[in-house]
Amino acid sequence: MKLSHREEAGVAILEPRGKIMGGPDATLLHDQLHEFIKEGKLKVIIDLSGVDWMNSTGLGILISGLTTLRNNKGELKLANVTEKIQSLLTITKLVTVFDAHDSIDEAIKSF
Amino acid sequence: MKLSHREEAGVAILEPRGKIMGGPDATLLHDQLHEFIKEGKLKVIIDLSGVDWMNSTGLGILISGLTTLRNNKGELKLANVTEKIQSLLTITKLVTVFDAHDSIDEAIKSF
Amino acid sequence: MSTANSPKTYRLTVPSIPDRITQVDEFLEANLQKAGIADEIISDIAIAVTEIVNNAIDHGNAGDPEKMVKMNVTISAEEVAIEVTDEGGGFDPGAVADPLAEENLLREVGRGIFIVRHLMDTVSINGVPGKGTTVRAVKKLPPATS
Amino acid sequence: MSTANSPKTYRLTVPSIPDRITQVDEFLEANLQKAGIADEIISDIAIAVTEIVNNAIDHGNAGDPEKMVKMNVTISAEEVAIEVTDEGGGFDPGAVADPLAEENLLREVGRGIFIVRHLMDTVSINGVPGKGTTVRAVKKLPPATS
Ligand SMILES: Nc1ncnc2c1ncn2[C@@H]1O[C@H](COP(=O)(O)OP(=O)(O)O)[C@@H](O)[C@H]1O
Ligand SMILES: Nc1ncnc2c1ncn2[C@@H]1O[C@H](COP(=O)(O)OP(=O)(O)O)[C@@H](O)[C@H]1O
Repeated sequence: MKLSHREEAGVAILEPRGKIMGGPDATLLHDQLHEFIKEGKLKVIIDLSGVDWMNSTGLGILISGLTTLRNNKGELKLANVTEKIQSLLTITKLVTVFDAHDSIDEAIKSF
Repeated sequence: MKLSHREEAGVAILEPRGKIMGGPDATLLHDQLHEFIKEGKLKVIIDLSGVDWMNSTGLGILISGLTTLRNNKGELKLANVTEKIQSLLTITKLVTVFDAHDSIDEAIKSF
Repeated sequence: MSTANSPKTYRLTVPSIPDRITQVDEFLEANLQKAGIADEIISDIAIAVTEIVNNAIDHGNAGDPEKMVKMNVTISAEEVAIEVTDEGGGFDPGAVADPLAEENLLREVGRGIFIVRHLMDTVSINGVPGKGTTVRAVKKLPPATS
Repeated sequence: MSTANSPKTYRLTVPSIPDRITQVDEFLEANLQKAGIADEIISDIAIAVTEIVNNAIDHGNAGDPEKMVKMNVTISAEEVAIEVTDEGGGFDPGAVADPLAEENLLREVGRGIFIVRHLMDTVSINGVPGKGTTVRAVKKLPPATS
């Protein structure tokens, strides 16, 4: 996984790319979320358009981001969930937990 | 801050030492807690006997450990809280949040 | 496809270092691609195999870099069979908590085996205390269209 | 104590890199020790100063390593005065959420200024949009016993 991030309309947007399979991936994403919290950026979107696939490590990172932000009065939204990831979210019942949007624009408006 | 850890009676014991003041400290402690969760070690004690002092970064790390473990059905206990840290926990009302014990033995028994 | 009639087995052994999962995935995907398997199916298998190998590294061998994880990948015209063996203490898959239970939904871990069962056609877990765990997972391939 | 009658000021400027907090603390504690201040009091001041400088780096200068944090430490027989200035946009301390409110107790952040006010005797925060923030915090010293 590669990770970049940008800001739009006061919202921090995380852009992981590639595959989220474990090993170094979890630390990278988690550290970035904590960096946001420290800087007071508590509205975060994860843009999944560039993610080929993820396994349960990836799902765990998304949940960790969600709960960490919630504990800090922030919010996490997903955007551009691909079909493969959507199917994982569905079978694991995590669709009920995440707020997912079809585009970054819609995700931004939803805060 | 320096960080080591050991295991006793099925409980993971984290031993930070020195001062917890921010910068690299938060990442170190947080990564170790996530490592424990991955390995299924969900009973964790933080032994504070070697910590000279901490600022709000340190308190934030303790809270992050607590909530992360709780989200994963684990539990965090504090042991050997020094006077200086106890006074910070008291004025910030965090005494009501943490389960603190006078010794590692007592903390282990409390799980 | 040239490999249609003769099953081929590829073997890889890695030490229990979490970051090695990248190498395991590259080895797996390269061999499945060489066999002409569709990308859609490759990613299903890759998701499942990275789950199994992460478990072998983290839970089976408890991250001890002296302990090895062995993987066999057997590709035939009909199926892809994966076998992963660690040197851990074995475990009882029946005792794993239900990741779909309401109170477990926000746990960061505990969905790996569930996802493997969903993506692969047959999964068998053989944990022998003192002898480690072998997980065998098979994905059936669609009939060749040419 | 030789420094009893002439206040001395020590200055340090660091770029906004989070890990530099270690250097700030070493500089501060070394100078307070040299002045013969008791360890108990030094740690109170060090906790407060690391809070203020972390804020200057993280919030004021938003972690931009091109922006600097300046610190003055003035030690006299009666007190230690700290002044920390960043190049950020300023802020309204009155708008900071109450860290003792029930719904904020589990937040990881938001206790810094509260702790500074508790440990130091007087604290003033001067945020000027476009000119950065200066935080001045004073710790009174107990009368010399010798
Ligand atoms: N190879 C293995 N050796 C020992 N225990 C294992 C192994 N694989 C899985 N387990 C056990 O099964 C549990 C569930 O595994 P899994 O569903 O993959 O979730 P996770 O790995 O995220 O905890 C693990 O927490 C672990 O206790
Ligand atoms: N130097 C500064 N420049 C701009 N904003 C600041 C500064 N110091 C503090 N703040 C603001 O005040 C808030 C509260 O600060 P504090 O009580 O130290 O908690 P924390 O830093 O943990 O959020 C910060 O979240 C930030 O919004």
